[in-house]
Parts: sequence; C-alpha cells; structure tokens
Amino acid sequence: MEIEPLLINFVKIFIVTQVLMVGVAFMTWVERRVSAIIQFRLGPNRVGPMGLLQPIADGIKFILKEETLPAGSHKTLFMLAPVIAFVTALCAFAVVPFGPVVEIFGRTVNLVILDLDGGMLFALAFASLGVYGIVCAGWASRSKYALMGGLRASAQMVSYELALGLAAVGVFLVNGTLRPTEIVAAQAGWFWNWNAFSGFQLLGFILFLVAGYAETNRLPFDLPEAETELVAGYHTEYSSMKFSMFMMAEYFAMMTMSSLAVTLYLGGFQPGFPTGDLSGWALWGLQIGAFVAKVGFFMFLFVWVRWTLPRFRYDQLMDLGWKRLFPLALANLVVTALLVAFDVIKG
Amino acid sequence: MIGLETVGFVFLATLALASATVVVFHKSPIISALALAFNLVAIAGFYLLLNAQFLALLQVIVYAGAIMVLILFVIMLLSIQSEGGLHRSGRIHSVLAPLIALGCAVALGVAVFRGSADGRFAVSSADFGTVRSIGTDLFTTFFYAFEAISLLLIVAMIGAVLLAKRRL
Amino acid sequence: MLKLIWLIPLLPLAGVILNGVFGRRLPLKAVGTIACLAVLAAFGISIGAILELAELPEGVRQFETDVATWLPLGDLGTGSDLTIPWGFGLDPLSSVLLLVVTGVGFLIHVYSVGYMSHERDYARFFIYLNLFMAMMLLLVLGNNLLVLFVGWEGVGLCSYLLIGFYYDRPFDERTGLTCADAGRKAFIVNRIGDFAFLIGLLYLVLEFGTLKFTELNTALAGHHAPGWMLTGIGLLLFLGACGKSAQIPLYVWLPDAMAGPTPVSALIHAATMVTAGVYMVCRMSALYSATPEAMAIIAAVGAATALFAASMGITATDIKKVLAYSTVSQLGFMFAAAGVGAYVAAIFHLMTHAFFKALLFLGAGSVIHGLHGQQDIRKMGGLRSKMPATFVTFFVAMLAITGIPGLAGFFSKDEILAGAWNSGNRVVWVVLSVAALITAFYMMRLTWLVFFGKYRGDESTGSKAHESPALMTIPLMILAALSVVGGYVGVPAVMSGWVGLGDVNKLHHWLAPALTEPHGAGHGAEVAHEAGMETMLILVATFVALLGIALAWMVYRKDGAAAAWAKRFGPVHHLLRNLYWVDEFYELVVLRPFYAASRFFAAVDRWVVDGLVNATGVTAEISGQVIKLFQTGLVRNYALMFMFGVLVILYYVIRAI
Amino acid sequence: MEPQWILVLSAVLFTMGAFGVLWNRGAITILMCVEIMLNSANLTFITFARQFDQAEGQIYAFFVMTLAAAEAAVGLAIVIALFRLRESTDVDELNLLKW
Repeated sequence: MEIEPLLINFVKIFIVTQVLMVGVAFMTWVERRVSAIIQFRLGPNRVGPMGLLQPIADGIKFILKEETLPAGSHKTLFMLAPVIAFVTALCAFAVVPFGPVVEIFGRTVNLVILDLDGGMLFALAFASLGVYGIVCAGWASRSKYALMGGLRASAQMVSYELALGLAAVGVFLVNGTLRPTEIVAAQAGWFWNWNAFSGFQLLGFILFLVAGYAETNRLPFDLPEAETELVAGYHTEYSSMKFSMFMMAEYFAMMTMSSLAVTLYLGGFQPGFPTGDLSGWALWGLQIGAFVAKVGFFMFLFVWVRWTLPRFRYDQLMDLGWKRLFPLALANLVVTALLVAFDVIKG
Repeated sequence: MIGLETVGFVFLATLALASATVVVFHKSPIISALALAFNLVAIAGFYLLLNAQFLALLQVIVYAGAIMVLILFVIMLLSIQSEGGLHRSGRIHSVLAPLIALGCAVALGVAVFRGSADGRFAVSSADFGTVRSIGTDLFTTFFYAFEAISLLLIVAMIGAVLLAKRRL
Repeated sequence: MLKLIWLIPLLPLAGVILNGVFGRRLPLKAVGTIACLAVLAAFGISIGAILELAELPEGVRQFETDVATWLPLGDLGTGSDLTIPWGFGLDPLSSVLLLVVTGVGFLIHVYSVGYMSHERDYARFFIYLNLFMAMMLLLVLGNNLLVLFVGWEGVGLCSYLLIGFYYDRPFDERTGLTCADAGRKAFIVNRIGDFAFLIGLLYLVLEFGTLKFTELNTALAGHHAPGWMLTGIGLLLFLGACGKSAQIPLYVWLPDAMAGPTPVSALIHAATMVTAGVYMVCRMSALYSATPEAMAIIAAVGAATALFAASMGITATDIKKVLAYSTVSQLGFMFAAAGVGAYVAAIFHLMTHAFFKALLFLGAGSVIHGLHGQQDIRKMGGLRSKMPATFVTFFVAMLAITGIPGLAGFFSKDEILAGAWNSGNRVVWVVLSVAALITAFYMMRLTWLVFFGKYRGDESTGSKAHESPALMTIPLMILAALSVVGGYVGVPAVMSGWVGLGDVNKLHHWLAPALTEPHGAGHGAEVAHEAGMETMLILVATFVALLGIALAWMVYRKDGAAAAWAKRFGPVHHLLRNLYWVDEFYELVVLRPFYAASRFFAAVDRWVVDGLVNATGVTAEISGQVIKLFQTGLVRNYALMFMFGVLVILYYVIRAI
Repeated sequence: MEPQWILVLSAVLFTMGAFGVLWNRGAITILMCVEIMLNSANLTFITFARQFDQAEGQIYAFFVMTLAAAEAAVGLAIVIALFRLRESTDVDELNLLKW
C-alpha cells in the first residue's frame, strides 16, 4: 500500500475543511451584515475591523454556553444528530472539483478530493442523507415543535430531492458523464460553453437552484425551522456547540449546493473565457479564483433571497415541489433527451 | 498481512450484523429504522468493496435517502413509541419461529459451503460496475424488464395513494 | 374506378358506423340521408367500375385486387401454400348482380325513408339495412369463396335481425309465431344450409388447394377429380344455396320472413339475398358443368319448388305471403334454369325478377301503408281509385311476372323455358310451364282482390285509405319502368330476327365469357335451334300466361264465386290452405326427435356430468372444512407457514447441488 | 477477502431478517425486516456478479431495489390505512383474514 497518495489526500481534506470552516465563519458575518444593510441597520461592526472578528467572538460564546439535555430525550440520538448533519453536509463537498490538476513540489495533484465515476450521485446521496440529522434531532428532542420540524424536513427533502436530481440529469445527458471533473472539463472556453447556455439547461439550472434552496432548508423554504410557527423547529432544544454544529451544517450545505450548481451549470472552475497561453500558477490561480468568485456569488444570493422573499405555507411548498418543479424537471429532461438524441447538443 | 479489504470487511460486517440485530430486536421502531439505515449504508460499503460503485451510490440514494426516510416519516407521523412482543399468534408460533429461522440458516449455510467452497473473485474488467456499463446493459439487454419495472412503480404509486388517502 | 371496388362494400359499412355511433342523436332525416347516400355512392362507384370493365377486351374482361392478407394457412397437404386474402373481383357476372344490388337497393332505401317514417327504432332499421348492403356487396364482390362466405353469413345475420325487427309483435296466428321466432326460424334453417356449404368449401380446399374463383376455374378446366367428389361438393354447395334461396326442402323460412318490414321483404327476401344462391351456383358454373348428376338434381329441385310454391300461392290470404310463395317459385325457375345449363337465363331472370318482385313488394307495402297495417287481401278490394300510382305500377309488375309479351318477365321466363326445352329435359319444361300458368293465376287473383271489386274491410280504415307519399311512389315508378324495359337487354335472337335486327342479345354476350357451359350441350340462343320451334315455345308461353289470367278473372270476378270454387275442389283447397302440412311434417320428423334427444342429454347432463362436478365440489368442501382449521386469520401464522414452504423448496434445491 | 465470507454474511443477514419477520408483530418492523432480507439477497447477487465478472448480477440488484421501493410505498400505505382503522400497527389485530 502506497502511503503518498493517501497523504496527499489527507492534506487536501485538511485544507478544504479548514477553508470551508473559515468560509462558514465569514458567511455568518456576511449574513448578519447584509441582512442589516437590507433592513437599513448597521449590523455587527464593533469586534475587529468592520466587525470581521465577530464570528470568532460568537464561536467562543457558543463554547462557553451551557450544554442542555432535555428530560425524556433519547440521549445517544440527541448527541448524534448534529454530528450526522455536520458530516453529511461536509462529505458531499468531496466530489466538487474546486480547481484544475496542478503540480506542487513536483507532484501532480488533482484539486478534487474524490474523483469518482459516479461523483454527482455521490453528492446527491450525501445531500439526501442530510435529512437524517434533522429527523434524529426532531425525534430525539421529545418536543412537539422539534418533531413537527423533523416531519416537515423529511417530507420536504424527499420531495425536493426528486426535482433536484431530475434537473441535474439534464446535465448528465448533455455531458454524457456523471464525473464532476469531466463535466467541468466539457465547459471550458467561453462562458457560452457552460451547460446553462450551450447545453440549453437554463431551466434546469433554475430548477436546481430552487430545489437546492429547499434542500438546504433556507428561506423561502425554511419550514422545518420556521420560528414564527415552531419556535426553532428541529433544533429548538439544542444549545451551545451542538446548535452551532447545526448552524454550520446549514452553511456547509449551502456551500455544497452552490458549488454543485456552479459545477453543473456554470462551468465550475472555468473562468468563462479562453485562457490563451496562460499556464502554471497564473492559470491555476485564475481558475481557483473563478470558482471561489462564483460560489461566493451564490452564497450572497442565498442571503439576498433570504431577506427578500417571504416563507411559503406548507401546502404551497408541497404544491410547488410536486406539481410545479417536478413536472418542469421532467419536461426539461424529456426536451434535453430529445435535443441530445437529435444531435442538437453535442451529447 | 491483513489487507485493507479485510479490514473493511470486518468493520462493515460488524456494523451490518450489529445494526441488523438492533433492527430485529429493538422495541422502538424509530431506533430500528435508524439501525436499518446504518445497515443499508454498511451494505453499500460492501458494494463498494465488490466494485459495484453505481449500485452503492444508488443504495444510499434510494434506500437510505428515500425508502428509509419514508419509513421514518411514517413512524413519526403515527408517533409509534414501541411495537413488538408476542400477542395473539400463540405459543406454538413463538416456538416454531426460531426453529424455522434456524432451519433457514442451516439450509443457506449448507448451500454456501457446498455451492462455492472454492470460489475466488475474478479479475474485474476496467469498467465493471460503472454507471456507463450498467446503463448500457439496462437499456439494451434488459430494456423490457426496465420498462416493466417502471410500470410496476407507477402501479405501486397509484396503489399507495389510493390506500393512504382519506378522501380522493 | 375499377381499382376502387373494395370501397363499394365499405361505403355502406361507413353508413353503419356513422348511424351506429350517432344514430340515436341525429334527426331522422339525417339518418335516412346518410343511409341513402352511402348506397348511392356505392352505386356510383359500381357504375364507374363497370363502365371501365366494359372497355376491357372481351377475353380478359375481369379484374381482381387483394386488399389485405386474411388467413395465411400454409400448406394444407395440397402441396402449395394456401393464403386467403381479403380479395375483391369484378367480372361480367358480378357486375350484373352489383348493379341490381346497389340500384334496387338504393331505390328501396329511398322508399324506406318514407315507409318507416312513423316507426320507432328508425336508426336501428337503417343500420341493419346498410349492414345488409355491405355484406351483400361483399358476397357479390368477393374473389374467393371464403370472402363470399363471409358476406353469405353476414346477409344471413342481417336477414335474422331485420325479420325480427318488430321483435315484440306476434306474427302468425295459425302457428303462434312471433316476429322474433320468425327471425330465429330463418336463421336456423339457413344454418343447416350454411353448414353444408362450409363442408363443401372445406372439401373444395382439400381437392383444389384454392378458393379463388379464377384459380378454381383453371383448375377445373384441366381437372380429372373423381366424379363423385365433384358431385358431392356441388350438392353440398347447392344445399347451402337451398337454405339461402329458399328451395325445397329448406324453403320454409321465407314465408315466415314476411314478419319483417315490407322494404326488407322487397330488398332481402325478393331482390337480393335470396338470389345469392343462384349467383353462387352460376359463379361455380365450372364446377357444376363438370357434374351432370348435380345439375340434374338442381334442375329437379328447382322445377319442383317452382310448381310447389306456386300452388301454395293460390290460397294464401296475406298479401305479402302470396308474394313470398311467388318468390320461392320464381327462385325455383332460376335454379331450374341453372340446372339445365342455361346460366345466362338464370341470371337474366334474377335481374328482371329483382325489378318486378321488388316492385310488387313495394307496391304491397304501399297498400299496407295506405291501409294502416292491414295485410289480409280478403279485407281489401277496389283500391285502384284510391291509390292510382300504386295500382298502375303494381299492375305493370303483375303483367311482367306473368310473362305478358313485351315486358321484362316475358323475355327472361321465355329464355328459361327455351333453355329447358333445348336441354332435352322436357319434363322440366312441362313442370315450369304449369308453374307459369299457376303464377299467372295467383298473380291475377292477388291483383283482382286488392285493386278491383268492392272494398271489403271495415269502413273506418277504408275511408282513410290514401295514396302513399312521393318518396314511396317515385321508386315504384322507376322500378315499373325497369320492369317494362329491363327485358330488352336480353331479347332472344329469334325475336329480334322478326324485326330484322339480327342478334342483339347484349346480356348473353356480356355474360357468356364469365360462365362455363356444360360440355357438349347444344343449347342457348345461338346454337343449333330451330326458329320455328322457338317461336312455338314463345307462343305457348304467352298462351299459358293469358290462360292463367283469364282463369283467375273467371273465378274471382264475382264476390263469393271463389268460395264455390273452393268447395268444388274441397280436398285440394284444404291441402293448399294448410301448405301441404310441411311445417307439421318437419315438426314430426325433425323437431320431435330432436327435442326427445335434447331431453335425454339434459338428463345425462344433470345427473351424470353435474353429478361429477358436484362430487368435486363436495370433496373440496369437505377438505376445506378440515384445512380451514389452519387458517387462523393471523398474518404471522401465515408467514410462518410460508417460510416453512420456502424451507421445503430450499431443501429440494440444495439436495440437487 | 473470499466470496464465501460475504455469502455467509448475507445468509446470516437473511436469516435475521426472516426471523424478524416471524418474531415481530409491529407492521413497520416487519417491513424493515423484509428490507433486510431483500438487501441480503442483493448482496449475494452483487457478490456473484463480482465473482464471475458478470454485470447481470448488478442489474438484478438494481431491479430488486426498485421492487423494494415499490414494496415500501405500498406497504407503508397499508400500514397507514391499518393505523387509521385500528389505532395500532400490530398485525395480530388483523385476524379477519380467515373463514
């Protein structure tokens, strides 16, 4: 057994995790600042320059808070739930190619943790496993608000997973592969080569985005934790670090969803124009930068939408999922299949 | 030297057997269901060991992601705290059930050892178990079976809606 | 148009579908219009196709087209593969039938629009009528015997449906038949014939390996099959024709078929369907010409039927039954003609008969319509002033059927008699002449009792008697015109010779190539006959017709005179009044033993067969009583047993490893 | 790792599932035990597919999965209907299936 590839992988995992953690911390600050600006407030601006150190202060506060365990709760599950949510959200990111194949210290390194043949399926699989954390949390709390939140979450995620997956199938048809690196490679060159445009997947992209919002339980689909109805939904009974893990899991999920959307539809790390004779770190840096910029935009969009749109009612949510998105995704699939079959799109 | 595969096998087998035991014997259905989810993921791990990557992913998506969530949903919807134990089926049943299970174990064990005592894994071809090879088989050799199974799904869907819906 | 002949049967079928789907919701006028237009279109295509056919040179004047494969039967032991197509064909023989069927059919459709206007189930009537047209056209146009057989059965079905059209009304007081019974009787009697027909068909397949007419003709021309086989097949087919065309011994259904509406009697039971048998015999002329024995039997049966049925017509009192017996008798004439080898004469008479007999029926219908359903001629009389158009046309038809010179029936009947004489079969000639005499007698009797003398029914109906609407009288007039001039397509050479025209027998020249004359029989219009003898025959026929009319006039001129005559011929009258007790004879010889056998088998079924079945049931019940103890109703017990079963199977599977 | 290790494992899993079906009376637990049985069969299929390098085994496993999805949907619908009727998921409550 060779030790070196393993080591490289460990390094990759470590770096990515750390970057994501920092990103999440940064996102909490962005969320609070942007929401404040949208609401004509200032938001946190005291700790550090422009309040940039606020997340660290929050983190310390979370750790110092009292750990509560509701009476009558199922202890093991209660502990396990945030871990499941956290881990599944993190794992899905493994197949996202965040950069090209680079050479560091004479070693060829592919900037993706897990270059799997069925990589997109892997991402979808872990996205669908995310529901377990919420369901366990809801059930183990032995609280009706939490239970209601858990119930809603499971129904919502199962429903929207379908639209999400079906929308993505369009891309698989266009690129003829499930491997994320190949999907990204197919979108090289000008930005009109991106699947959203040259693959006629604009509708699929929008569907994916909407379903993605529902999968991550973000507004306007945050019914599992609707505070006006369910106090705080499935994490009503959680406090301290366990709560922060749920919160981080949500941001991870958002990041994963954004990266998936970018990878599938907007060229992944491709900058969107021919890079010409650029090579070496100049090229790689540009590509990684393009990826970060795109994902960043979508993260911002998450926040923007959250403070713009009102929440759906539960029946409206189901109606949208099953009667609007699902048929649209099916139609998109059929049309794409026809386009591929008749060679309108290079299949 | 103990290979990585063997380590994986022992780990997954332990997980699968332990979770299956919980499924069968635990009084609370929700714990059973979560244990079953673990069991399914363990089996998906076996699929990975056996070069069936596509099936492994499908196992997670379909079984763990959809079927088990559905079961959990129903358990939570009906808020069933516990189910189990013997009730009306009678004493004869409680004696015969373990006996028949034992018979089953014996029969299968004999079948395994007589049938494939000297079995070895073949050398897999490069694209064995990939999405592409499975897809090609599904849409050529097994095309009609594939269509038939989609029909089955529709029928099951209609049946489920009819059964579960209070008023149509 | 020749290529479109497959469309001809489909057009009425389209009418069936249109009326069948929308008929109940459409206004009556639309229903009638659809039905008539469908037939008119078929008539139009027929004319076009026949004109095109006529342009072909005489030797190859025929056309065939296979629309679709029907039965790929493979090798039936004849050495070659047999495939039966949905094939249609047109040749001179079928062209005559085609014109008669579509032309007369169209007129009767138009007439029906008026006649049925007060009836319920208007749409149903036209659906049946159109279906009949489709089937009849299939019969005529089929280029092989099996397609013909489909049409054959189809018209039988329609006949059944239409006879039983008034399925809830009683029909005959003497026998207690209802209209539905009459339909069933027709269907069952036909079935006997059809069964024979089908057997004949199968033997034909076995012997020749084909059912196509053209191929059969070729095969027969060079065939040396055993004579008895040909005779057998011929007789089997003829038995089928007997059923369809109401010949002895299967004629009994036709008089009762008068239970149907009068246009139906005119169309199906006078002009078209009942002549299908004659058509079939002529179509198979190649077969019959090769077997003199079968032909002799056909001639004998035809002649006997002609005389026998005519005699029954003398005493019938129902206006339609008189015409029904007349139809049976005239069909006998046709079969006699076919039997002596005068196929042209048979088809000729078929055509003219279609004209005047349809006219007679429609006239009778007009009378019945005018008298609000009265059918008994003893309660009619003196109607000529009240329904002048009906009277004139009916009278023309009467003259035509009796054979008054110059009218259609004269030429065709004369040709049949001439054919009989020339074939050397003088007995047939004598019998047919006597039948012609009786025909003239009962036709004059019918006309006199209906239109002359005093009105004998009750006053209320009599005063309301009226002429029928134009929709009904115009078809009558057209048919009357046809009854007058229809005979001139087949004027015998000897007669045209009188006015110095030479041989102008168009029909004969048209039909002759499509028919196979018997070997070595010198006969017909052009072969070796003496002009003097021919003239003599014509004179005799004319004399016979006039004699019959005169006799009838003598007997029925005065009221009450007829009763005296009846008394004078007491036993004969009694015999005729009861129709020779044929129905009673059949009852005794066929039905009674059949019922007895049925009762016997019913008993066997009840005690032996049912006994066995019941024993099975009882066994199952007893074992069920025991086994049900295992059925606890608890699902998990069932699962346990199920698993046990799986284990047993596993044991057997593993044991084999 | 030898094929029969996994075969034995799946045989054991199957037995456990079968025993669970016979032993439990909660409808949902029974359904889950059926899933275990189906999964063990799938595992066998895939083991054989690997052992003989034939993709058919994987295809069958795929079909079995679909079947399991249909079975779960209908089964759970029945459980819900049953619960609505009896306020319980105990299959021993269902004893009407007899003479």
